[in-house]
Amino acid sequence: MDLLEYQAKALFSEMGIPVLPSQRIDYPKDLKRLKIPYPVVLKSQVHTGERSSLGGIKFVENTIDAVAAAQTIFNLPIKDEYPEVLLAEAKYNADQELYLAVVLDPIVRRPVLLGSAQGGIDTETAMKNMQQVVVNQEFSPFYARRLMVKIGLQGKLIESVSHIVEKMYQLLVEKDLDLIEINPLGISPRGEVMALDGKVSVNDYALGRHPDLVSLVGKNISNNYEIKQEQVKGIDNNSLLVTSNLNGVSSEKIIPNYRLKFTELQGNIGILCNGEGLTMATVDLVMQAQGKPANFLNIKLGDYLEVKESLRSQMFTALDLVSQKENVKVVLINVIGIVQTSDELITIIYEYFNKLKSIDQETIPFVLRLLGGRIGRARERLSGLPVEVMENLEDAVNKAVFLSK
Amino acid sequence: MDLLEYQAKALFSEMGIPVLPSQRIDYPKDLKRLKIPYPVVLKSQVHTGERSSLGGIKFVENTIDAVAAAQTIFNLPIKDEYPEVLLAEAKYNADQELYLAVVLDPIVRRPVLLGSAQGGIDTETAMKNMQQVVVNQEFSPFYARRLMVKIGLQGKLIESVSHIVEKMYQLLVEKDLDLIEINPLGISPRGEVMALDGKVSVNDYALGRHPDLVSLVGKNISNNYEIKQEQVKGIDNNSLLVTSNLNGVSSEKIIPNYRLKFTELQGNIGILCNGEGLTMATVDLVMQAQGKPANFLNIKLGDYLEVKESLRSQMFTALDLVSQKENVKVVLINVIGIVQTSDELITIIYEYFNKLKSIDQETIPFVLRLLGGRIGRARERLSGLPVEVMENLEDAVNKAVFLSK
Amino acid sequence: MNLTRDSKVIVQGVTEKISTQIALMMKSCGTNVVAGISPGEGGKEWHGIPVFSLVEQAVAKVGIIDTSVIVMPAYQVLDAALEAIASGLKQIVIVTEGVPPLDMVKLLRKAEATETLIVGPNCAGIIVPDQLLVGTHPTEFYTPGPIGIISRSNTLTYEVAWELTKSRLGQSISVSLGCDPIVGSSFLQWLQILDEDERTELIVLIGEVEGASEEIAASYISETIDKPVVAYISGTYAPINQNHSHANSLISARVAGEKYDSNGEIESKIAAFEAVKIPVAKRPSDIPSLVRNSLQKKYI
Amino acid sequence: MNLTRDSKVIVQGVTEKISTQIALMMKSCGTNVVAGISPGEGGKEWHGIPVFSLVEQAVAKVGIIDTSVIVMPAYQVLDAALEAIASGLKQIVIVTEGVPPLDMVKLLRKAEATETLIVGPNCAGIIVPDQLLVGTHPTEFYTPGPIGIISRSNTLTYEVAWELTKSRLGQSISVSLGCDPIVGSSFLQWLQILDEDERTELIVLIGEVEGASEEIAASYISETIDKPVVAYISGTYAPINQNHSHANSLISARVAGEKYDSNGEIESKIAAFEAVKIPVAKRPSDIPSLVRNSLQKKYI
Repeated sequence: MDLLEYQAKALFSEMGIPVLPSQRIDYPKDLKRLKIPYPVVLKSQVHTGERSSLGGIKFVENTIDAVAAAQTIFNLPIKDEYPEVLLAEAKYNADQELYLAVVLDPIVRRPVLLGSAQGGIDTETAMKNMQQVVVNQEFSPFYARRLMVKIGLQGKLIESVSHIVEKMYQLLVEKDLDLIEINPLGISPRGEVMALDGKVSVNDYALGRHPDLVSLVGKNISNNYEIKQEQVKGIDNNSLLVTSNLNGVSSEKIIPNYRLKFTELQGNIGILCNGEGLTMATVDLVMQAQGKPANFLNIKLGDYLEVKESLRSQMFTALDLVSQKENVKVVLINVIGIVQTSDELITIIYEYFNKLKSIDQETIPFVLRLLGGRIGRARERLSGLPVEVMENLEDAVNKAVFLSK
Repeated sequence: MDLLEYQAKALFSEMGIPVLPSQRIDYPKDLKRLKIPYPVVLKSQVHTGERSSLGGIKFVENTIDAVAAAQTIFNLPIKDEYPEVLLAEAKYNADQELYLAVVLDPIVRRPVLLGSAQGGIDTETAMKNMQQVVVNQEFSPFYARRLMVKIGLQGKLIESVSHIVEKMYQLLVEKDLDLIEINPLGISPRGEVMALDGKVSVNDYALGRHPDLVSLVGKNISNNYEIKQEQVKGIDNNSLLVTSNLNGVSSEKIIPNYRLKFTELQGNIGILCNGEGLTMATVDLVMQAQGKPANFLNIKLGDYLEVKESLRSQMFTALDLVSQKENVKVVLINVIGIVQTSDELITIIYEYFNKLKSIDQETIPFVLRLLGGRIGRARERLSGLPVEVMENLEDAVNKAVFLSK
Repeated sequence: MNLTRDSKVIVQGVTEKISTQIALMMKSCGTNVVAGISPGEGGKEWHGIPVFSLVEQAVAKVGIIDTSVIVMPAYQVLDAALEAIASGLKQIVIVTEGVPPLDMVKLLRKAEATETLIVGPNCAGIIVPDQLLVGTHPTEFYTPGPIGIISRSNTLTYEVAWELTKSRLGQSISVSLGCDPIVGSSFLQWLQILDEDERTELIVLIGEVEGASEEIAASYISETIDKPVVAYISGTYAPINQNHSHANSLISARVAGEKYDSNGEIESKIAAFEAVKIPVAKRPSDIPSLVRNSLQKKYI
Repeated sequence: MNLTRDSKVIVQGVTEKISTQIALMMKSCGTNVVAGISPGEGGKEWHGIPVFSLVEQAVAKVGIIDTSVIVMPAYQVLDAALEAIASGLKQIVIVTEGVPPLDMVKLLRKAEATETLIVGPNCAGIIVPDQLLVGTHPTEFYTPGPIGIISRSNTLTYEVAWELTKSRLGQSISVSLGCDPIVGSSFLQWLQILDEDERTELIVLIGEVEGASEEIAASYISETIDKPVVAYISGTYAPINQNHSHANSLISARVAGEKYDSNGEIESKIAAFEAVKIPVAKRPSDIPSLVRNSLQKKYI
């Protein structure tokens, strides 16, 4: 989960990474009580990094200009996202701007320190000059100093900037972050350092041991839930949806308790599978058969037995997500290898159709591909419902595509 | 530096180790505002562990008894130490009492987990049944579980008590402790655990990175300083003396900034050496020659160059400590291997005598044993003062013993 | 590596139900499950499998243990794995999903120092059909034979295994490396293991679009693997938009090397395999015929 | 172990003055000081010794480095030592006093894994008279010869070396293990090193009353050391009252084993040596005659 700039800076400040005096602005009128002296920078608090070129950052010299600028920014969506909050921050005169990051590298399976002497808005240049140090063994400050020497720092800057990297690393470890980025780190003519913009990605798996982060990002979660809730009819109100990715073509929802991964697209076939690879393979087959996925959802049904009480509500949520949108004409369910739970699953699908009937909801046809379950029993139990039960994957895909036309 | 029980428990509580509701009592009258329901335990806050058998712990049932008991305890020295504070604590009904400790073992050079199923006041039994687990590699909770199994715990207690040991270890690492001991850890009939008494030793070397501990024990430091200050005349008021060991025959003072180690005895020869081993060897020689040390002090003069500004005030403090007590008749200084600083040292001794003269302080004879310095220059510079300069160690010792008779 | 019927295996788990189910499933496949480890449950039995509170107690009882299958709650996996390593185990399969990545980093630093093989987390583990199951592969999709499978998926692995089994192409070893972002062993390690495995004649590699491990595997295969390889990558047709941070794209670009364009990941993956003449299946059902072709070429 | 004139040595330090003094003192003793390491001072020179910001830069310049002498502020010693280890150095001498013990624990876990020899902290290091100085032993008290010295003290070591030198008993190697509570190498390690050292004919062991390392050394000598040993323990006559916590006494008792009574530590130490027929000197000036006696016995 990505934090907003002002949330990231709150963590920086806690850890002793220097940040500028700043103030959170919820409404343009808050600027009348601004405690920071002008000139001031107003920054749209959205999740994308390119807000500068897209008009999300404005320098203002006085209250009148500030209020006007704030109104503009509040009404400017950046890659479809409207800011809920602005950050008003003091101006800083940097002599030099560095790029610094610590990120988990899934290939070397280690945190990696990244740095470039050319930081700032022009990320192309930063990327070209990027240097890296893999933190192979337990971190010690010399890893940071190695990066400093690689990016060409000299004299006292080696110690002062590597001290910032040490704190970034410490934050990464203490808060289980996937990424922490400072771009730019401003260096004043006197050699002082200042984190001017920052990005923090929290690891979702580890959230359970960081109640402080959950409360920090709590507002993000609930707001985004409301936004997305409107788009999906009939969702079980007990389920907590978290939208982790708001920009771009797709939007992915994670339901932490149930470990559902959901992606929405423009087609008319809802797709529900167990397993990431199987989901992608199924979407591939639908595309190859000229079908158009409306969405796809990966649900963890467990290679081993899940706690059964949660399975029902989890599946109901999942079925709501894949089927209850106007564009969806057919649902393709592809589950495999769940011998022990397949009877359970069949019952749940049966109950789901009954539930829809009981609230007079129109039903659409389902194709259920079942491998490793008791397929005969499924056909028997689901007879009379618009559910086609099949064992062969490609037959099931072709059937679903046919029904979607 | 050893913390008092109530300070140790403050750390326990911070770390989530359960402690009883308690209240710090500075004066007997504080008991009139007691917030803990009776019956209550009043505990003398002194540094020794045997206060229970020595009358430092009393159970009370009401305010009148409590005030009386508090007065008694405040006036009862435990091994020469009067409590400055009492701790009033709720009573706890323990089914079983365990002994738990984490301590740094200088031989295996690792923290060691210690535990006994027979904890409590009878330390003999606890010691006999003591089990240990060396934390060879980075700590992980399984080390604590190994201890639990060794001391014979079963069922849910394995997890709940090993959880306490995990937190003890975490505290040891976070606060750089030499020792953390919970004795007893009470186990209620329902299997709940409670740290009933605790001991924490902070490592002096690491205090510089734990400002929180310095402020926690700040009161101890200054109070003890005042107590001991009275016994030593003419001490430089700028020096901060810390008494780390208050009980028993000797008392050892540490001056953190200067790294002086001072021990007082009953004889009449003041001894000042550079180096722990050399100090002990010199004391040995004095004893062997039938001399009686009045004290001995180990001063770090540096095999390499010390910052010179500190050397003078450090040496003045050291000379005050070893010479300015009524029982001291002669001072034996044995320094070796400080070629670069020996001239400096000679000048300092010269100035020290001048300072004593200037305040009309009586002087006692010094024997200066110098190996690796410019001995001729020393003799020249110190001629006219009651300072005998010698190169041979045993000659110097014999001379000092002769002068002390 | 001990992946034989003799391999001594333990299951580390606290929730008795799931741990027991997995232990019994493994046992019924022929695996020599010597103990269950559950702190506080030492002395009990899981349907005939003795339970200990500590791994070292099991070792004291049965001698050197080869493999542990870990089914602990996610936040306790690191500790369980470190305990297994401290007790001398050299193979660990982590079934649990959702282990925090930095826990994995800690574990892998240790595992590399002690030369312990870690498979998972969030994996179905290893199956040697009719010989050994350490993990949760459903045995019914497998049959013994000469095809090795290495996969980043769980259920998709079963799909492929079933396609092979239906075409009478049995499997030597099938390993699911795990679906979590940071997993213990890589395509490279397992390509090497299967290359050395006498039973394996051909390797099927099942990849995904995300990440760069497939590109690395392709170049590794062309340089060091003698046996024929058939690849299948899921998600190559799916319309996914991957949102990378600068740092993340940079890392992908770096690991992919200069040969491949990290901006067009999907094409680059297939290109990487085609460049080194590894056949890439378009769908699971294509795999058996590609396997047969490759095997035939091998024996000409 | 490379304790010859060829051994490449660096000095890691930030306060230029002390680091430079030590580096120059070592150089003047014949030590091959190839670099000084001081972050931010890379490119400078310490009176002819090139300075680098990183250890790895020095390695890149001069090749494999044998030994680092660390003179950093106490809280930076751990990092400096880990940097040296990461750059492949196998011998580290820590001169600095006051390194927090838990930093030493971390360092020693690493050093044991990488087989790096750590001497110190708070030590005078190692001197091979007229050959090599890595540390701060004043050279004037030493002269080459067949006597090895292992000591827990610094200045007392010079005292003993001087007694030997005055008696025309030169020294092969003299090592001060360090006076801090947790030090990197033990009597045992150095007894073994000196037992294998060709130049050493007899070992003088200088101990202290505190702790239990002397008892352990005594039993180790009787079991594995072939060369004659003479011991001297300071503090055996001094009236000191050691206040131990229960946990600490327990640890002392444990390491001392059941043979010796931990409550009478002072007597137990001397008894431990006498029990295995190692002569114990009563004072430094007794050492030369005990050494001569032992050497004579050896050659009869």
